[in-house]
Amino acid sequence: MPEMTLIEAIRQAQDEELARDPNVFITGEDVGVRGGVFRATMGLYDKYGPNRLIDSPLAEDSIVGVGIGAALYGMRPILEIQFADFIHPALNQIISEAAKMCYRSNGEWTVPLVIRAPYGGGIGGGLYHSQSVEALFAHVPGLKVVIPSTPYDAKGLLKAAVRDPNPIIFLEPKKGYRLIKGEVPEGEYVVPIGPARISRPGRDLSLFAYGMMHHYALQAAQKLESEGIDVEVVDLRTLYPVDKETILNSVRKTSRALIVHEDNLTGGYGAEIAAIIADEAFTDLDAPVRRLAGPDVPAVPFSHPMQDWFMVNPEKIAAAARKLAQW
Amino acid sequence: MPEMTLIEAIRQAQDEELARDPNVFITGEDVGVRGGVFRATMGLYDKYGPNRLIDSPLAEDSIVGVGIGAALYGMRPILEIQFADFIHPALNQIISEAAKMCYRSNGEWTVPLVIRAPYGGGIGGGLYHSQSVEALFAHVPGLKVVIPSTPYDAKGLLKAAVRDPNPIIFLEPKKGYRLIKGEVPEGEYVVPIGPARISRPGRDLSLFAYGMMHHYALQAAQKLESEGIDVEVVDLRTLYPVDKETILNSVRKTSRALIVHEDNLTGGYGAEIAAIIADEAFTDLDAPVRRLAGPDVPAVPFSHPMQDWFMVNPEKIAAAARKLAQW
Amino acid sequence: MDPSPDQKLDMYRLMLLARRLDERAWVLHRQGKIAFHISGIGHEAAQVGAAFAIRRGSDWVTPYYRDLALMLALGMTPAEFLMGLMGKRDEPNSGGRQMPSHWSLRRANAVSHSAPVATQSVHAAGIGLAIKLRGDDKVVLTTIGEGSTSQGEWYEAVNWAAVHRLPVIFIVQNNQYAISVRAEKQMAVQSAADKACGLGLPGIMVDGTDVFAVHRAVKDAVDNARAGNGATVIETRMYRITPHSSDDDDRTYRSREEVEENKRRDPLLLARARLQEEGLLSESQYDEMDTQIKASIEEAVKQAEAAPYPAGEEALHPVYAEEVRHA
Amino acid sequence: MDPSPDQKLDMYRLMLLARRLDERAWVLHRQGKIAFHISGIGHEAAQVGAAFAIRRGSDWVTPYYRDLALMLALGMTPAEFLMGLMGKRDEPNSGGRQMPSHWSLRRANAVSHSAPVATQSVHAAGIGLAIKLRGDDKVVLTTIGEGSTSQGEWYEAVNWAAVHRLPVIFIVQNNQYAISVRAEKQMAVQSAADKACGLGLPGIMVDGTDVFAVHRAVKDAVDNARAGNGATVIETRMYRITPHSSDDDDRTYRSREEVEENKRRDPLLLARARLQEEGLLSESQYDEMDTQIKASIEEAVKQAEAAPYPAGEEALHPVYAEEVRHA
Ligand SMILES: Cc1ncc(C[n+]2csc(CCOP(=O)(O)OP(=O)(O)O)c2C)c(N)n1
Ligand SMILES: Cc1ncc(C[n+]2csc(CCOP(=O)(O)OP(=O)(O)O)c2C)c(N)n1
Ligand SMILES: [Mg+2]
Ligand SMILES: [Mg+2]
Repeated sequence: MPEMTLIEAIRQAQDEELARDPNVFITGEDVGVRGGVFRATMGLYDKYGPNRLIDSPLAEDSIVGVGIGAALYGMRPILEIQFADFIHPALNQIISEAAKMCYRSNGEWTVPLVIRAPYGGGIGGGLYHSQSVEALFAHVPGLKVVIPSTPYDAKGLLKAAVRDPNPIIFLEPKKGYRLIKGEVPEGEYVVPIGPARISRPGRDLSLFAYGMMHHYALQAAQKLESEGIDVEVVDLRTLYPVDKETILNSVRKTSRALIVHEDNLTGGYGAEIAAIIADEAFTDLDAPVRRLAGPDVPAVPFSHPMQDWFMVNPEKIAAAARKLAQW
Repeated sequence: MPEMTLIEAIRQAQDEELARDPNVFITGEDVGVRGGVFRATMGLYDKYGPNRLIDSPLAEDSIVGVGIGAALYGMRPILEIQFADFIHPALNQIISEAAKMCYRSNGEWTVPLVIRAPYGGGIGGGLYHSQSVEALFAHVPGLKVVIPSTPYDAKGLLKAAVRDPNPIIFLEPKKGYRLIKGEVPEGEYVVPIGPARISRPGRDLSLFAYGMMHHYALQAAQKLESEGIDVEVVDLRTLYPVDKETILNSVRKTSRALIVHEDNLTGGYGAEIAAIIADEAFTDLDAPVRRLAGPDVPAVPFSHPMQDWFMVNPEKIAAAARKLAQW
Repeated sequence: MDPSPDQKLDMYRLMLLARRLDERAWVLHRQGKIAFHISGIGHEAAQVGAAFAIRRGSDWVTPYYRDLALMLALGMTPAEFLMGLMGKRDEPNSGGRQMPSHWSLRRANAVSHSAPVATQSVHAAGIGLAIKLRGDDKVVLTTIGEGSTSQGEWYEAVNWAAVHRLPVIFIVQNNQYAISVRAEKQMAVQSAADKACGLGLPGIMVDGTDVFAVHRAVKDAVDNARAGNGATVIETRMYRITPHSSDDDDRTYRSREEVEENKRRDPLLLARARLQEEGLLSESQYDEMDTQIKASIEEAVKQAEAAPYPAGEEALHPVYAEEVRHA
Repeated sequence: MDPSPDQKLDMYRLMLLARRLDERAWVLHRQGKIAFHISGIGHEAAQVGAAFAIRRGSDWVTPYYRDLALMLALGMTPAEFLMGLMGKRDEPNSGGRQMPSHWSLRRANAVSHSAPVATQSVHAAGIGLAIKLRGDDKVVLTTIGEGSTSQGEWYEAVNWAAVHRLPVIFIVQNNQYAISVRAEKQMAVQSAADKACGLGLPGIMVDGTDVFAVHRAVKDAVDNARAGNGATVIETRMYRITPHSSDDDDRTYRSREEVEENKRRDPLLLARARLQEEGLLSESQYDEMDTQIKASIEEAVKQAEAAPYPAGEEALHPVYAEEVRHA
């Protein structure tokens, strides 16, 4: 199996879906000749032409709204938001429209579409090129929120997203675009949207993460192994709807839970996972449910010392897990 | 002390603040001659004129963005969003701009402003006139999120909000506008933004709520009293930043926690409260941390049987609290 | 091509049906049988004129809440409308989920819209894009109030249509008020049609009380769009004779004289006079038509009243689509 | 009134300073001493011409990221800019929080802006409203790229200014590209100035490579605004000579010939020729000026390099304002 980067897997998924279904098209800023500022659509304009790769005006709300209209007509749009930080102008179309269309029309109208957006910090992007936005969407019934952490999952989940009859928020950990490599089969396969994945079985503690933090979680787990702490790592992958079963089964086994994300702590996605565990696995718990997350400041600062201070990293994860394992 | 309704208290607070500070002005849709569709600014146009009560164009993003600009210049805008459901077009200005201005300028620029919006269901408003939106904001450092549940608090908190140097999201439980009555002192007082309020002390279980649900919580507590269950009710009032101390002290006393809101369960505000308790009051807990909330469907449906099915009410709260008390 | 005598009579019949149904809705409201009505009285000519300019059932429509006459012209039955007013289970717009007059009629290619104004304009642009990408022989017609053209979303929608020369007809029903706010507080141009020049497409202003003038103007725009020449903005000017909705009290912001004055340009009077002039509708033929319509409405009211409400639990679905229903 | 000979020399000196500083930034980037630069090369005339048309320090400015020359004209020092590039603690824009060229200079009434394009336009409208409400003798100037005028926020901002006749100058720096996307994919009009006619205010197009032409056009608009006649949209047309930013590779979307061709209309060449013609700047005077500027920049580089980074923990503040700093 060829090894490739996360961004290459994303490009390949889009390439294959464009080839498979003439209803699939891509729009967004600079997705055409430029091939996307992160090169997620590189080469596709030459291959599929200007009717399949459409450079949009610089207006995110209309990128999503136009995508919704096209989806209503029967197309399968993939919408690229250049940075997750710039998804906010589109929140009305996403939350008021895409998420509610099926429900409000009693199932008469549906909007199959994928909104791709690079998210996350640690890349010198400062306040507005580093944000994590998953919590905004993992509270909105009608949306599905997907965050792949490996090239294999990225390709398989993106292909599943394109074929899903619902609006999908597909967030890509951009720090991992070129950093994360892995084996990816040629051609056809999908990874189902929904199930989380136990990426490292363990008995002492459950570590829940996604995106770049999932890699850091694995690194932390490896470090703790040498200290005799056996950590189970769960890659949540689909954040919404939540895969409660996998989460609860893991905690029932380990009796300890640590949730990690780089987004701000308060009101972040981890709160929901902690709340589920505190309710439904209460009697299984041997220790408090812990969260390790970005601090409650607006976003990741630019200057390196401050960026480092903000970011969760393998050392911080290992420290939090160690403390919890010893609780 | 005169008794008045929630909406009258809100109008009085605005009246007094307009009189107190010439920098205060109000803009939004229909806030002028019409006095607001809920009458929150009734009579103020005649009293203060068109330079203090400005009918905005029908464009929420610009209502907030213009408010930010005016605040930067030194004004103290109160911005009315006609229904919380229509705040989504303004999320970019709220989340990207208002919330981050102080931080990103290292404190050089600040945006003192209040965004008022009626929220919540049970009033036959269907999907788009019933939404609860607090979870969107109670995750955004730089914002403060306030929800009053009594006329006294509404007046005192709104006056505090107008004087606060930060952007405040002030959500008003619209079902209670005329339903909720209470004593309100004439003239000057403020209720500080920050502290939650124990509205009914109890020993068996802590019930956390806000807005209309806080009233239902009190009703449920009263009902349970006759069954011998002594419920402590906490009106959270300021949702963000979270008043952890009051919450944790209450749980340390009662050992049981139930959080109630009418917004969707998953990713809702209750998750954060549950997560805080599951971490910091773990050893005090005698039972799982429970949440009672709206179901995970897009919003409150219009047709009465479906609306009733959606809404949390005193009976549902009493049932959930009873079950938890007996756990 | 001018409408045939039969078509003209058809157009008038629809206008009269819309008016009588609308009046009946107000009666139901006064009787306390429905909780909410938003009226299209005064808008009938603009809507019926536009409807007859497209290929109904083949072309697409993204309407707004005042479009009762338009929806009737697209084939919605009076009973369907009335069931919507009452929140009955089988009403076709939303199965009782949305407030009345939040239209959807799948069989007529009339797309579900929400309450947040101007979102439907962007969907129309997207449908137009899909029509163009597929090379279909269709156009899409979308309607909106003049106040709502203040939304950035409207601008973004029209801009997409102009840049990509999409087959979209943007109809602005300028009834001179957005709830209480007069058009001159929304825009500094005389007519919403003037906005087109800033976006690089034709803008046409037409008397919205003259059904045949509207028909001609929209027909030209439709022909243009179908021929591949792109979009048009059309302002149809009329007066909102009723309060904004049954929740509104328009005496707070406009005089009775002004309203009475404007009732003189009632589109139904104008059309009837024209048909009479042309010898198509005698006094007695009119009486017969009116009697028939009223009888059919009473029949429909009975039917709607007898129709079942949804069960509460039906509100649990459909949050997600199992499959896309359309191709 | 035309600028005096001294002013003309001043203008040219600032343009040259901006150019040399910008070139120096590219060198720092090639040396790996900074991670990111976004260039204003080619934009100097438009920015300096505009800056000299307002009362610098008294009037207000909401700038965008290409405005190096504008910020220098407002009094930012080269060392301050360079510290910003390096994320140093005492850089005035954000204390190292924001990426380089995300300006703020409180002492010059230049407001902090973010990355999401067009948000600053709305703030300008709000500042204009505040100026008008206070009756102050000030105007506000705001800048933006042509691609960013596709945002609905820009439209909403200009609409407020037009409806309320606010003292705002909306300058659009049309450099013909938005990253890779050419202006004709953003708008169907020839110039962003044409957009003004749809909004009911004057729109002026001026050669953005001619500093004195820009100065004249902006001066007229400023005089108008100060006289209470409201806002103006001004397009200054130029060419973006550099890649979008140091992260961009413009060879993927435009030919070297096109770029070379456009370098001929370098605003510095044009201005220097004019000054030479008018006998204000001889060859040797130019050399002396250039030498001086370069020396001062080297001095500033040393200063900036020696300046301290912020400590990581400084990133904890200031999320909330303790008090509003201004009146
Ligand atoms: C985004 C949004 N903001 C506010 C409202 C509340 N609202 C409903 S209708 C309306 C006025 C609309 O006026 P106009 O566009 O002129 O249409 P008309 O009702 O006159 O036909 C307002 C403010 C809304 N529905 N959506
Ligand atoms: C809301 C938003 N979307 C996308 C971006 C990413 N982005 C940064 S600059 C830019 C192009 C801007 O082009 P233009 O407005 O013409 O200004 P120029 O850079 O050419 O001066 C884009 C798409 C952004 N900063 N903000
Ligand atoms: Mg109107
Ligand atoms: Mg540009």
